[in-house]
Amino acid sequence: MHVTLSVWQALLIAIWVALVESRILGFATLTMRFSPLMTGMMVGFIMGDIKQAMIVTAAIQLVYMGFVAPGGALPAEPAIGAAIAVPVALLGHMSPQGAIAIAVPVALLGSYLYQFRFFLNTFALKPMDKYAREGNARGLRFSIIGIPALISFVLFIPLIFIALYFGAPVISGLVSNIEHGTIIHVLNSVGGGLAALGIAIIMQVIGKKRLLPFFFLAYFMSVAFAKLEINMTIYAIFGVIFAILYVMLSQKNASENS
Amino acid sequence: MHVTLSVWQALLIAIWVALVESRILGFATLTMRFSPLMTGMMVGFIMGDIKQAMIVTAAIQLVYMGFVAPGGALPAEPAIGAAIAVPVALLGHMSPQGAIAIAVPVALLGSYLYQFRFFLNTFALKPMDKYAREGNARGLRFSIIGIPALISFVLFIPLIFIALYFGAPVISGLVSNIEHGTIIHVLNSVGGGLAALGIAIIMQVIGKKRLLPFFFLAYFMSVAFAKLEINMTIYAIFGVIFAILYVMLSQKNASENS
Amino acid sequence: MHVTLSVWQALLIAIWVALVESRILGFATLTMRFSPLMTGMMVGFIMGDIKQAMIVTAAIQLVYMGFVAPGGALPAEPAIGAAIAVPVALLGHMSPQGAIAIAVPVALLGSYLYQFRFFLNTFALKPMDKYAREGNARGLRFSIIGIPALISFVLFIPLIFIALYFGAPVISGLVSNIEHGTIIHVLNSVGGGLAALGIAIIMQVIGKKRLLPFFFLAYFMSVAFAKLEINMTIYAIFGVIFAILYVMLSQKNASENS
Amino acid sequence: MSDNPTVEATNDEPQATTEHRIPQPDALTNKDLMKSWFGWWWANEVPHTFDRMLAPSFCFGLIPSLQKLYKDKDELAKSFQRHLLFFNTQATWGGGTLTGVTLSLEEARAKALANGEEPISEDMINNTKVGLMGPLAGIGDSIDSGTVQYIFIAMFLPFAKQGNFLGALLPFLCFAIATFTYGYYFTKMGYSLGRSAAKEIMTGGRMQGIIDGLGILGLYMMGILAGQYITIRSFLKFSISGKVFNVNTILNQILPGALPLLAVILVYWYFQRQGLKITRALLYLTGALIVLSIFYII
Amino acid sequence: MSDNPTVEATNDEPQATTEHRIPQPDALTNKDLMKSWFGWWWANEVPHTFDRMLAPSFCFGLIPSLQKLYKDKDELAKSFQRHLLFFNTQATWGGGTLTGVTLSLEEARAKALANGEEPISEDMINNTKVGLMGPLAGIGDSIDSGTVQYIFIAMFLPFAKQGNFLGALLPFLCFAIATFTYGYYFTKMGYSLGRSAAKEIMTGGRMQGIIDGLGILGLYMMGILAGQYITIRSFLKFSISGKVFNVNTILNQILPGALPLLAVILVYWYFQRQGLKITRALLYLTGALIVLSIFYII
Amino acid sequence: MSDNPTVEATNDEPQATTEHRIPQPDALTNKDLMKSWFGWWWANEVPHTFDRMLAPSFCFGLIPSLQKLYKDKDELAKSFQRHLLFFNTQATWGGGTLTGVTLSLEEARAKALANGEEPISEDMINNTKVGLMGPLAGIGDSIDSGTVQYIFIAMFLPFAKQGNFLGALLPFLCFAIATFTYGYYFTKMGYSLGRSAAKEIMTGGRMQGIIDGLGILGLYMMGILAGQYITIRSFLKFSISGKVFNVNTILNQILPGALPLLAVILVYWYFQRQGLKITRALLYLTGALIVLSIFYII
Ligand SMILES: OC[C@H]1O[C@H](O)[C@@H](O)[C@@H](O)[C@@H]1O
Ligand SMILES: OC[C@H]1O[C@H](O)[C@@H](O)[C@@H](O)[C@@H]1O
Ligand SMILES: OC[C@H]1O[C@H](O)[C@@H](O)[C@@H](O)[C@@H]1O
Repeated sequence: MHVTLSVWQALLIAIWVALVESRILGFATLTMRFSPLMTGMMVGFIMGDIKQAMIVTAAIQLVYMGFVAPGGALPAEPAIGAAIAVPVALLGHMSPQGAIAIAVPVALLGSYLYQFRFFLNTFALKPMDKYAREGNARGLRFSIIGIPALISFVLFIPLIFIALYFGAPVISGLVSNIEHGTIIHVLNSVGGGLAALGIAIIMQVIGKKRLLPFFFLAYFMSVAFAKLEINMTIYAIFGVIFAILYVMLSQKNASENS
Repeated sequence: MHVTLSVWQALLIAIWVALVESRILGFATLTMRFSPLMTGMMVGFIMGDIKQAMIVTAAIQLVYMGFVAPGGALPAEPAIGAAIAVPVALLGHMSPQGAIAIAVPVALLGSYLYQFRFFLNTFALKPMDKYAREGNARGLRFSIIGIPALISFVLFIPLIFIALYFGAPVISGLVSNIEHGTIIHVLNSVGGGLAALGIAIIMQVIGKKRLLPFFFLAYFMSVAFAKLEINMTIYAIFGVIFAILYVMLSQKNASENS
Repeated sequence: MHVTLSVWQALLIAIWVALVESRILGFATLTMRFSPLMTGMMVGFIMGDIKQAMIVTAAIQLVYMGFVAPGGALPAEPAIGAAIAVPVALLGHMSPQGAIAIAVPVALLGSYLYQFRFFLNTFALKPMDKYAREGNARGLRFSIIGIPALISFVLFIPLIFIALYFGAPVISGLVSNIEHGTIIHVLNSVGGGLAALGIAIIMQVIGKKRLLPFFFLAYFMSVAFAKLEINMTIYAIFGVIFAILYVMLSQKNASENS
Repeated sequence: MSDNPTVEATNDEPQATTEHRIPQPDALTNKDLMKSWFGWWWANEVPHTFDRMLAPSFCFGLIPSLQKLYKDKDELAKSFQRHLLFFNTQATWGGGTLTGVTLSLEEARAKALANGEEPISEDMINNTKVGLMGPLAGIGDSIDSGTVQYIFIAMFLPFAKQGNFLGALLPFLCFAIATFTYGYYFTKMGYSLGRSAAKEIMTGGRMQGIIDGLGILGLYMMGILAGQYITIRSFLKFSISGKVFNVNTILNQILPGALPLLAVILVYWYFQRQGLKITRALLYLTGALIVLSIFYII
Repeated sequence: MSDNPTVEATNDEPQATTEHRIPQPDALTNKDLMKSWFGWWWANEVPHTFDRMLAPSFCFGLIPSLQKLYKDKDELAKSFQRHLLFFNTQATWGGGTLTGVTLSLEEARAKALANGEEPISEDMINNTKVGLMGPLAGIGDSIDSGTVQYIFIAMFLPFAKQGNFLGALLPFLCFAIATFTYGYYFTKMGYSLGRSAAKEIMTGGRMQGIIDGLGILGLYMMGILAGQYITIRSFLKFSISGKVFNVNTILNQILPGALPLLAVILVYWYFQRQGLKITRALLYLTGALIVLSIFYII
Repeated sequence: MSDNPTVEATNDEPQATTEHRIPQPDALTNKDLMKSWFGWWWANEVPHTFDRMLAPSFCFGLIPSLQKLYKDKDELAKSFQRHLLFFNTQATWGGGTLTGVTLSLEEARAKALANGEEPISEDMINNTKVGLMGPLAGIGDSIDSGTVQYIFIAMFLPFAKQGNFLGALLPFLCFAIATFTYGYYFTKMGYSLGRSAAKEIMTGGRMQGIIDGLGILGLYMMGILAGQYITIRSFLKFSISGKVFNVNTILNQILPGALPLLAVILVYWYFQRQGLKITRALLYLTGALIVLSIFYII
């Protein structure tokens, strides 16, 4: 695998990743970030082989169906996975399965990069408090959008560029090192467990300890009825019904006529 | 299939159908109307081959297991289906499957005939208001039972007689025309969808919008648990329990000791 | 099968059974009584073939997984079954399946013996009322522990000894008589139905007719969801949730914030 | 054809009634209850109309009993009229029970009128009937038509398969006898319940709870029936650059059971807006189903 | 044999007690709680009788603690007597908790008596015990006997299959140690809960809610157990002109699980009518089961 | 880094504000709502931080509208500051709705201030926001990210498999357009609901019921998500005299789903004890997961 990307190709892909991971394109970036598809398409476009890129990406997508990120904790960054794995696969004429083997660990590593962006934001956004105190809308706007966008670009572009330009052999090595054995097991476990954090955050933010029985009800419904593969929307409808009935019954006017 | 029924045979069957569809034999006619069995038996008796008639009818019955008619809307009239299909099958030495192919479309058409009876009743029963105003019990009785019975006889006897006496070839033609293709698809769709009307009528008549969550609860229980094939009686028992709990909780004396 | 146990072996096993069935070793005897395992081990120890005894007992255990005795009504006494069946099996070099065939009817008979112990206790414990009236702790203690223990020993030791010492042929005869046919069917039916007694006792003791809907809810949940094989702990958790929600809603302060 | 039957009773309790002497009513006996139950049972769906539904047969059943209660021609005529207003329920659970309940209320009214006391109002009688008819229809349809009937048929179907006429006769007889018997039992039960209900009504007791409970059960049973009997699925397919999309599959991914539910909701919502215009709803619904299915949308 | 144990306590709080000086009780220590828990644990089902069930062993456990609380012979005797009245519950969840709760109430009563204050009545102590024993029995039986025990057995059964005696010893030891330990924990918890419960009882607080909640859970668990452990099915078959009818199949079409439920309801209904006559119910039920099964009806 | 963001608002309603004349606010138009919705939509997760979460982007969206409401520099600054306090919710269901609700409350406040009336307090605005953000996050995450997104992806995935770029573009476009559209709809709905909510809040009406209901739904959806997305299982095995025990199998016998639940409960319990210290929880949880999985305990 000695074929590599051109500087421009690597740079363009790196910029794309920065656009997605900085979330600068608005809420619509959510699905760009949660799904490898758009990134795969861009890579195909940049490398001139959309067809093969899409086929590889579709295989990667299957691994990431159904991820959610309550409270911010997405257990992997599929877009980053695709940004690295699809070029490597195209250059090395790898099978979609081989591409998955690269995308999964890279996406896991990527999720720690995203967390690091959070971390940097936490410090760098402090100026906004000053502008707010002064009623300075212009400054406020800049510190809310400008600063974190800059951080993301500085963080993602060089890293992704290096990974892509010098990277194919390095990545292949890295990947084959961790593919089996403990590292991948650890990464998987961390990914599978971190969802607990986001869920607990929302529970804490909802803040009504009194209503926790409904959390447990839902949890054990989903465990007990697992074999029935009940659709999420139906579960949500049951939730709405329970909420309505509870509120009706807990208010005095419950027995009023309507 | 040039063998036909005698005048008397056709007439007797037509009268039987009118008795059933006029509902003049009381609530017991419900099952005569919902199920082809009694009609099949009568046809067998009139045509002198009970055994074969029963075998054919049993096959037809399987198509109509579990029909209900909340608010009056039965999606097919199995009795009418059997009244036509069983004679045709007996005369033509058809298989039970062939008989079903005739019974199903005829029963669908029959349901529009039954609706038409409704329609005529709606106008023809007006005199009862006059008798009621006068406190005239005799006139009231006549207009409630006599008029609609007459209407049914005038409606069903000639139609069924003609269909049977002149009909075997006609019906066969008709049936083979609609058996495949759009007409039967349309009739099936209408039949499958009309149940919504009766259910909505009862919901409207119950009239407590406040309690609608229980409708949705039941609906999605029956969807989510479809694979478990839960018995209707068990569903009903759950309904009773929910109703009792709701009423207990919505009344102030809920926490009283008993 | 003319080989028999020695006097000492038979006596030791009989004493063990009396210890277990008198419950004199505290609440821990519950599992000794509900499960044949400890008895099987003791028999193996006494007869010098622990290995084979354990293998036979493990097979017997499978018959008795999941028995409970609400209100005292255990439908069979596995310990008694094992005390007789394991020696017979060891002496006769029977297969585990053969041992089960002996254990099951013996255990059924044993459950009537246990009931008889109850019966005797009911009369024999009367003195305790006198001691209580006198505030005599010593006498009270003796009549509560000493009398029933004595009764159990007098009841179980001779019976089990005789059964074991003279019994192998007798028991084999007895068992092959009842193994098939009506007697075993009757014993099974009684065993399967007596659980109703204990459950009804607890229901009566709980005494809140008003809350019976929850009994029916649970009963029909367990019937309707039988195919899902839902774990008992999960059922219990649902019960806790229902109880909490009911109490929250039935108390006026339900809509308070927390 | 009047397509919009009003359910409200005439509310004018004429003060005149207490002035001219109204004769004492005869007490209702078990025989009267049987007569009324049989009348309703017999006429049941014979006079089915779109605007009154089963009111005529309900009235038909009551006639002999009302004649014993209201010797006064005016009151008799009024009682006939009020029981010709829109009424629909299932035959045994609904009609049996309500025949009993109604007669007990009518009896209380008749006695009060004769004694010059404050009678149970026509409104009260109507509200009770109307409040209970829906829930009991829901319950009765699922049990009688939906369960009892098909259990008997299933039990004896093997006879029919062997060509034995018992396979037709036995389910018919069992169903006829069973429903007639417990229908009459419901009538008597309704009658004695009605007596206490009458008091409850006066004192504003737990009547509301009972109606609520029955309403829940009725709506709940409608939900179960809707889930099991309405069969609407989409046959629509479309393709984007060569790929075929099956709308029904997509709908099932979003919300299984969406189409049947939609149908019920639309009709229900129509009734909420326009009142209980059954004929029109029937026509519109049939029309919509035909058009949609002609184009294989459903 | 007295077949009808009355649960009611003697309600006569003698006024005399406050006149002759009653000595101060010793305070109960953790050691006393352990002694009482161990006493109950040990005697547990040894003195099982039909009319008192487990009351004797409950009393047995309390003896040393009651001796510390009631130095007055009369009060001691009365306390013995009241704890010999009908009592039945499961050993750890029920007996542990209630040993603790009862001792805290008795201690409060003993102190009040010594100080000449209004004591917690015997009735109150009894009602608390009787209110909680049923629910906790339901919960405890399903968890201890029904779950914990069989989990340990299932875990180690492979040993037994290989002929290793650990397959018998380990489940026994694990169960013995686990239940003894958490039973003692429940005792201590019950004791400290009882102290606040005593106050709640006096002020009429949330005690009712707790008893209700436990009652729901107990009844609910009985429902689950009934559904999973009662195995009654019909073996009845009959044939009409050659066709064989299997009653059990028909019953399952009407209502799956009908027979086991019927059995529970009949016994429960018997108790409702006749009081908690366990022996008779046992005899009748066994008799009925024998007769029905001899004829292969079940 | 401040790890403990306080959610409480500054409660000091300065009396001075009513003294110096405060200019009348401009009325908010649909265009303003669109601007604020777009602002929030655009900035959404760009300035995500651990201590404020999405507060900066929420504030960002409000800026133009707040400028129209508060011509007074002081009030404007205060309004900026209060909307930079900890805030986290899902973009459309939560953020859309709350943008609308908040603007309607701010408008009411601005008007009252200008008219010298008693204004809606800062606390009230904050409590409403904080009370609703959690439940709506739970609902929105399950619907938007968890359902809508993957339905579009599943629908068009076959394209991608065939190498057609529409398989990427179409799900992106559909999702972007759909969520933008209904998010704006929620904004408008929230704005008009907020107007009545403002009155409800003043009169202490059903607001509590709504928040309770949303809280139930939010917690319930979290339960469903926890059951479906957290995948922790034990890989621990141990053997006693040759027999291998698989801990995960044993755990599943005791309580299926115990481990994922345990993880949530531990983190939740940490927040209950220590406050919402997300970074620390993240570090501890990751650390624990790494250590446990290195030793193949999980
Ligand atoms: O859970 C609410 C919210 O939390 C974080 O802010 C992000 O993960 C969002 O994507 C999510 O909607
Ligand atoms: O649904 C109540 C009632 O509605 C109509 O009157 C008929 O369909 C009856 O068979 C049915 O019982
Ligand atoms: O059901 C409560 C209790 O009842 C009886 O006393 C015995 O069967 C115990 O084992 C059981 O725990």
